[in-house]
Amino acid sequence: MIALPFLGGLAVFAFSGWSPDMVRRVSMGVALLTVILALVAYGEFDAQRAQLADNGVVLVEDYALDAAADSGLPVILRFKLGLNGISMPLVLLTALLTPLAIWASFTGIQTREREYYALMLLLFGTMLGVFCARDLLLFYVFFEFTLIPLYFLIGVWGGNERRKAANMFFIYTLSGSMLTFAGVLYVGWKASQLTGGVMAFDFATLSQLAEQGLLSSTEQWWLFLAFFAGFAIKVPLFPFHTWLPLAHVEAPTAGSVILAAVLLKLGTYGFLVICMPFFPVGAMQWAPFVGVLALAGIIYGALAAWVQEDVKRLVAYSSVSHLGYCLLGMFCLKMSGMTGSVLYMVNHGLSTGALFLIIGMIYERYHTRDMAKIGGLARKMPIMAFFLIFFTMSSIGLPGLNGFVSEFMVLLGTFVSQQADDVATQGGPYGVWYAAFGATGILLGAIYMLFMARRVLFGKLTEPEGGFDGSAGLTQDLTGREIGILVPLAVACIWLGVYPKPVMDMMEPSLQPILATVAKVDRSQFGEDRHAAPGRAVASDSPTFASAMDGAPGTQFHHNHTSNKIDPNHIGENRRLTRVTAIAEARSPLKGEGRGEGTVPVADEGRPYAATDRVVLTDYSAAAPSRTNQEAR
Amino acid sequence: MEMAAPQVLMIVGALLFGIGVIGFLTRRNMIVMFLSTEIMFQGVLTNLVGMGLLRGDLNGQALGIFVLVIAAVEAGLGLAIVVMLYRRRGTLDADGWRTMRG
Amino acid sequence: METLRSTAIWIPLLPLIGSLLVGAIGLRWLKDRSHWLVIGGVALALVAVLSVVSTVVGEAGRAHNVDAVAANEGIELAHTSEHDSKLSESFTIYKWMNMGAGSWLDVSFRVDQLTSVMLLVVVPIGFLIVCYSVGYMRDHHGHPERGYERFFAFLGLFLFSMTVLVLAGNFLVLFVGWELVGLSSFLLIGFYYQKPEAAKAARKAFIVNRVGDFGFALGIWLIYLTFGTLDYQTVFDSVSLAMRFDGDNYAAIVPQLQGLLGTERVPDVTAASALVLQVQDRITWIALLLFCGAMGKSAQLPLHVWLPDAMEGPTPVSALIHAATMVTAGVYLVARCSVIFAASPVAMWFVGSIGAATALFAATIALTQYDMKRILAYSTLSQLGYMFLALGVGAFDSAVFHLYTHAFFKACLFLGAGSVMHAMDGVIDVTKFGGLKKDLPITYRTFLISSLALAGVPLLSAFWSKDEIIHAALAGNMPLLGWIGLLTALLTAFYTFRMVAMAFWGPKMLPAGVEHAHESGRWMTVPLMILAVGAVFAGYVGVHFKSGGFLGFLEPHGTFHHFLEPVFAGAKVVLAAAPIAHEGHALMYWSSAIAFLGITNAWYFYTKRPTIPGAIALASGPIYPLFKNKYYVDEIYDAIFVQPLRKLGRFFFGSDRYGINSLLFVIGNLPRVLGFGLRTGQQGAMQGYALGMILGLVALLWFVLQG
Amino acid sequence: MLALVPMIELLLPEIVLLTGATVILLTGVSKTLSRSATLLAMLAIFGALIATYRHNNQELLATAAASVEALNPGFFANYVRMIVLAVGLLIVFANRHVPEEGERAEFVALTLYSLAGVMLVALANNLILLFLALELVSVPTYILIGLSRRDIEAQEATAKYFFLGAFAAAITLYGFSFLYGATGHLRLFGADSISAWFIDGGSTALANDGMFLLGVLLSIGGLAFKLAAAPFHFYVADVYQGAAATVTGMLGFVPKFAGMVAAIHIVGLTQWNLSGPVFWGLWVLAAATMTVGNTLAFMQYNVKRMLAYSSVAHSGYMLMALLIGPGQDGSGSAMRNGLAAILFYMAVYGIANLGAFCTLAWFRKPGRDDAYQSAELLEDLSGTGRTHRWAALALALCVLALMGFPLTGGFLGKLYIFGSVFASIGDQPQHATALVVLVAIGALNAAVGAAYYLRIIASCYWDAPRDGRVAPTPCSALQAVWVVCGMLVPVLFFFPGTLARNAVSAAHDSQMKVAAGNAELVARADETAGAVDIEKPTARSATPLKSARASD
Repeated sequence: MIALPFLGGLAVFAFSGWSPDMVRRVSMGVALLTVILALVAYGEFDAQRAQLADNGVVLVEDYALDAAADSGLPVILRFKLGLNGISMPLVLLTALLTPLAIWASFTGIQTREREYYALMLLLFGTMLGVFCARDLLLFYVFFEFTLIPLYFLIGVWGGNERRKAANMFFIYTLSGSMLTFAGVLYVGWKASQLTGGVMAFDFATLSQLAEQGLLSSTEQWWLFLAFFAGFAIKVPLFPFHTWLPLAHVEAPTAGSVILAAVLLKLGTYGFLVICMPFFPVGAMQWAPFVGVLALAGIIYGALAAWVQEDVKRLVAYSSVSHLGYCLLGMFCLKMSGMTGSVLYMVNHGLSTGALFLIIGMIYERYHTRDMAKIGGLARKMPIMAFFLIFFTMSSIGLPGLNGFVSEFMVLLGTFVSQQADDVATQGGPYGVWYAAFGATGILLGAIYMLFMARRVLFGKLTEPEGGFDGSAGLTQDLTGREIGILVPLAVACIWLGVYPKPVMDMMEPSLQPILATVAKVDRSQFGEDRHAAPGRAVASDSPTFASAMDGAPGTQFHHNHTSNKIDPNHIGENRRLTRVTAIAEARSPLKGEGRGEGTVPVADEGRPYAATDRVVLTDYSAAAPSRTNQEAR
Repeated sequence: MEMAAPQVLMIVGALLFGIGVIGFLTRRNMIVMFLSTEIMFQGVLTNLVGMGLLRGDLNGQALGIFVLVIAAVEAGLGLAIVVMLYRRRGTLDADGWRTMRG
Repeated sequence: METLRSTAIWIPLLPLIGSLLVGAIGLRWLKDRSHWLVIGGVALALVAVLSVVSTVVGEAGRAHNVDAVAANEGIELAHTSEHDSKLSESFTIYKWMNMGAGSWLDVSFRVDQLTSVMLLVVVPIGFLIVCYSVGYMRDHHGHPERGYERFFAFLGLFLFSMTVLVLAGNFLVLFVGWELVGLSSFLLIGFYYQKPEAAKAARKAFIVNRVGDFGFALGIWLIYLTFGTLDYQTVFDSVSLAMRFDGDNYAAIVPQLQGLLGTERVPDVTAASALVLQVQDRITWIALLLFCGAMGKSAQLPLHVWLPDAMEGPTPVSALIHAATMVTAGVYLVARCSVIFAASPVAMWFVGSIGAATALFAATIALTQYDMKRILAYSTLSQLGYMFLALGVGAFDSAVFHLYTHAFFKACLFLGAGSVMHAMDGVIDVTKFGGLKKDLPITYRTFLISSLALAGVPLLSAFWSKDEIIHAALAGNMPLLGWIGLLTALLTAFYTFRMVAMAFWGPKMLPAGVEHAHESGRWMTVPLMILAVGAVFAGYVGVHFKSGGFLGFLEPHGTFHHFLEPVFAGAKVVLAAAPIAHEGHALMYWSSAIAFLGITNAWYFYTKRPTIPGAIALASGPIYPLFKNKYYVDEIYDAIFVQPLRKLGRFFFGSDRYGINSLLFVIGNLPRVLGFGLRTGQQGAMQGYALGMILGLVALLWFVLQG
Repeated sequence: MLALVPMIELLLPEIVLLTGATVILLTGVSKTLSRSATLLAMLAIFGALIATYRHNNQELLATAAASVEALNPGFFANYVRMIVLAVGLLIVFANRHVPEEGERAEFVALTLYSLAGVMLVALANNLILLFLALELVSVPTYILIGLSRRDIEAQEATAKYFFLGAFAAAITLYGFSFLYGATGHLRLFGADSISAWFIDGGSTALANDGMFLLGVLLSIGGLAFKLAAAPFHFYVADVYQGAAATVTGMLGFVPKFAGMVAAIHIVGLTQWNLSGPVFWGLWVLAAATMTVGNTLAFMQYNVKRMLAYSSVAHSGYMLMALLIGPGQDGSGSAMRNGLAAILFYMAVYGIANLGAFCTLAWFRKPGRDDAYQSAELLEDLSGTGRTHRWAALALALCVLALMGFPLTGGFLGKLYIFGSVFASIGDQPQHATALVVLVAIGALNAAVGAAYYLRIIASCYWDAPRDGRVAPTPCSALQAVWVVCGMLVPVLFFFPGTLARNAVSAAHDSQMKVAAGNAELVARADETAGAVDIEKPTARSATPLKSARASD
């Protein structure tokens, strides 16, 4: 499946005799064939899923490069490919979008077709490779290699500032991923302890590494940082996003589509399948920081999008905003948020990809994307208007379309992040305020997207001089081919919006272990360093929603302390409601022996509670809500 | 006097080597520069002889003889190059040869 | 209940199917026949609604509660009857969102009395308005307007969304419907997208609604955070349990909570008390946040700005969405969550105050407007304000009653205005025409009837509902709200008849370019007449005959209220308020007098002495311009929110360009700077090179041998 | 005299090569005969390869090596030989078009001498032989530069290279003299050798012997010239620019390889038991070399100069691994082997570098003095992606390999180097932070490197072609070379096994040699004193110096 596009690309590049038409047809054919293979893989995956215990990974292939395994080299690159519930949807997304992007290029690309399609196919194969890799090094190899085709796509077929854009894109991303590379090797070296000397990058080995706690929390901190450098730039997370608008604006339509739809997901995917399971402690140490950056990105991207005149740049900034949700959901440590996050990757790919396609279609007709120059197009292009509105709505999270489901789940997950549940016994790192700020993004999203739709579609008809350019065989409104490109995306949007259950079912078994791994992290460890020594109650230093409400009359309770011992989980956790600290003699619930004695609150102020004896907290973790709201005196 | 011979030779060698270096750095005439490298080689040679004395075997002097040979080779080659350069420019000023830089 | 379930599912689906078909094939094939599919869909949905409602009515007496019965057993409650007389059917259609650990958020519907009432408002009026549109969306020669099929597709979509909203069985689906009606509203307001005002208004409507939805969403999440579910019944029952939780009954309530929320959430007394604390903590927040959504959708102060602008849409849209149905969704929400609101005095106070303020505020603006549709829009705001006032004082049933009567007369008024507009070739400014009484007889009569109803003339529908509200307010602990209601009633009567007088009475006057004023065709007049009948008689479901009542034989609080009783029983328990006694009918006489006062004044000012209003306006100093310019709210918003945010956006974009990118430029050029420095060493002179080598070597030696 | 036959046996590849070279030199007297120079060179190289192949027989080696002390045969030498011969074959082909008609024989012969020099460097187990071999590498290259082009730049390059080369050779030799002086041995490894002295000493006084350290440092300093490590890199750009592109391709590989192998020998003398200052000295050397090379290359618009500075940077990467050495593993399984990384890297680098320069040479343009010269400036390459897409593709692939990009052998090279550095952290916990920082510097440098390498690719593919700016050189041999290089680059990514295995066994071999010497010593120590308790020959903790430094 991965090799096919490579070979196809090479063939397209090699046969110089082919006419552009032939090239188009062949590359489309190769792409479709790959899609079929992807579907076959999906079928197989679906069939095997039930029987698999290993995180739902279906192994397809595993061989070490040139049997170098026994050579005694320090590092061995293995081709270990497989699919799990997280990568499968993304593989399908890639398989859906790339052929469409290729198809969409038929009229837009009129020069150097052979190279163009060769590169597209190359990119296709590489992206599939990233999602299929079950070996960190292999993942890295593909991750890195995606740069090359896109670099050329932007640089050769891009707009006026394409050189700057492509260079910035490439160097920026590479700089980050070089540090990631160092991190990869470090992890591999650590893993060599498990494998008897040879550096190992196999995901399975690495998760073993995490399970056995072989990475200290300092190491994880640094490793997360190293991977963060690569992934955050790719995502792009807030202060590292500046390459994205530029790259989007300058890239050809298909390039933008692929970039937005798939390549950005490499970063989020990396966070999810690498950072979180392998450096859970690091991830949790960084999670608040990542969350703040994500929020900043959400708001920053949205506001910056609002003032754009160039439609494409507007959508590019919207990506910055949207990807913030992805990360927020991922690190909120709730199944809902994480499912939403993965779904968000797919959904963002669909809707933003489609928006870029539509913008490309407009651009082909008018050769401008300046909203000052085009307007009121709904009159002349009703079908286009329909699709634009449709995908705009999908993008701003209208219920019934895909965006809503993921956005809602992400924000819900973030909102309830702190709540303990059966998996995350101590709750996640985020909370109501994160969600509240995140939710402003929904509002701002509506503002700027509708702003765009209004200016492009509604109002007085404005066209550049000379009307539309039909020289490439285009009609005023969308052609059948263009409709054919958009319809599958629209169908996917509706399907995921209305009935995403199959996808969610697919994800859950794969997300569960990640969640469990991260949830096991005892975050009080590193809170402790920063804030307080055990034995001292720590007041929450970040105002939380609920703590504000705690001040409401009638809700303050006295506690009878039976001991000074304080649950270590609460110490210094400034992200949680920590006004409670006095559950007596409770040991860490993580050890599964959470059986402590506490007292039921005795009432005051005429709100009589059952005058109680001591009640034994049999299941400490399930009693977590109670911890959050009681007040220690 | 006898006891000090190796050390004396080593010091002389170091001095020669230093003189060669300084000469190489300061003189602009290519032939003189070239001679300076030869002086450096001689310094090494002297040093080797001194070391040989110190160690009481002939290894040092054996290496020294090879140094002489190499120095001769370099001399031949060097002179040829100097001649070539002189033909081209008509000068042997080393500063004249700095068209490529940066 | 399988039939109920399958019928209920079809209610939203039928309009949707019609809408999708029209959207798909309308432009090419159906063209001016497009309406038939939607009419058909809505008609079938209407049949389904009737069937559902008849089931609900029929089963109303039977004790039946699927969700709560088990949990309720053995619990000693003050009002055990609350579940007995209730027909409340929730059913899950499919699982939607995975919340982890096997719990899902579902797509579920719920049918009960409140739903029935809402369906009875939405679908029949929707049907009438779809029919009306067939006439309205054509010119005088019967040719459809541009976008005819689009219009019907959108209408169908709206009805789908609205029915989803009212049928929702949990907060998530409610939110879905909530957003979808926002979308339909957006599309329909922006129907004349070539008009920049329309496009702008559409966007404004959507965004202002989103502001409300922002709070709404937070409220929903807070509910989930607190209860771990979004299902209506579970949440409401938990709230009422929590509010009843005290030292005596914890032993009984804990198992009940466990039954509702599961033993994972409520393992024991400690957890139960924690939950209770949480509920008490958060209930105000939940209520206020939910009310944010209601304020947005129902255009309450300060989120009302979108509704007047929304009049840029076609008139049937204004009638359907911005008068009869969608804007009442906020009222529906509060009524639906009556338990939650009732549990929080702060929230109740807030709702009532906002309602009263909006009622008065909008009425004052309506006094000064000249655009018929805008007057009606402000009137709608004002009437919605009444409804919230009612909710705020705990008269939930009265609010729903007013919602119901309002739908008829206000739809009729809008459609009448539309009919005028149609006749005037799109002119709607009442200063441009007048004395249309003769030319548009049917329109005039129906308009007059519903105006009378709006003004609160006795025996017409709004009289009953409005009076109940004012009564409840005066009787409750916030009598000021009642007085505001009375004042607003006066203003209402005045501005309504100001409009009637200017448009229909007085000398005949036509706008330039219109030669004859034609009465509209049957497609339009028949719905008008039906709605006018509704405007007169709709109120009678809410009263009953009783000797000694108003005018000797009528007594408020009739069948309607009894029908709804189960829905609000929980709230009543939580409120623990004494039932409002409907004794003494002085208020009714007073309010009748006020209505007549307003009407006669308007008649006098605008037909007998047209100079008076101008004089008053002049004399009032800054007040009149303040009213006329809608208190400058739009301008204030623009200055406070929009411009600063846009500036911030520009600043961000600028900082991207100049800040972050400059930083990157600096970082990116570090190698260049370094290279530039190093390059000075590369002067091409070999002796320089040798010097460098020697210095480097010496440094190395020194470093190693010393270090 | 008994040693003579084994000596011949052991030196057979070199003898074949040198004989070939001499024969070719002789053919130079006749124009007709000199036409066959390339063919003869090919024969000589193949002969040498076959001879090398024979040497993979361990028994043969063992018997022969026992009687010849000056040589150090084994897999290490064989690996170097094979790589040198393979790349040498390409070099000979690449240079086919360079010399004028009458000088081809000399040119080819000198190339072969130089190659033989590298092989001898690997073989040398004696300071004399090492020094002679190094000179055998460099002296022909001086001439080759001068022969390759007729214009003034080539002459300037010759002059600079020669003078500075002689200067550096003197420094190296001075270092050798101290090594000898400090230890009394000329032999590098084995019994009665410098390394034996080092281990035997084992005490602070000896290990901290200033003269010995001086010797090591001066030797490395002189070799740094060959490696073009900062601050001995100054000449690089000028010389590379002045020489013909294909000769530059050779200069980037042959002397550097020789220098690296010699440096491995010299540093190997210390058993990679680097005391603090030496460690830091090399650390600084590596970091500075990377940074200087990359930043200077970043400034260039002349592709040859850019690649010249980039070769400096590559030396820096290799120095990183040199710092690590063969790693330490008592079992001798030679995991995490820095030497193997260097050897692998060197091969990939040599091929990619040669490929890049060959494509530059292939795009020739009218020169000043010559009829033609190779493409030099970035703008010369503009649009070649369209006009000559295969050559541009080969160039792009080679450049990507130099960049260390995935799907090229260069990636694996970097991977092995960085990987070995990480792997050695376990061995040198006291240097953990320093090593991680070094890798981070390397990573950042790689990013800087990407920036300028991209310029080459960009001008090939993005810019519009300029008519008549460059034209292909009508030399099929040259074309064949870049085709082979372009193909090898990805092939080495997908099938690195053979090369990597050989690199590992070569490194392993050199380590074995050290270990063997140690074993002898241990035996001797047991016999004589019995007091020195060294369980593992290379156990570092046994060295007090080290622990003393660590405790600082």
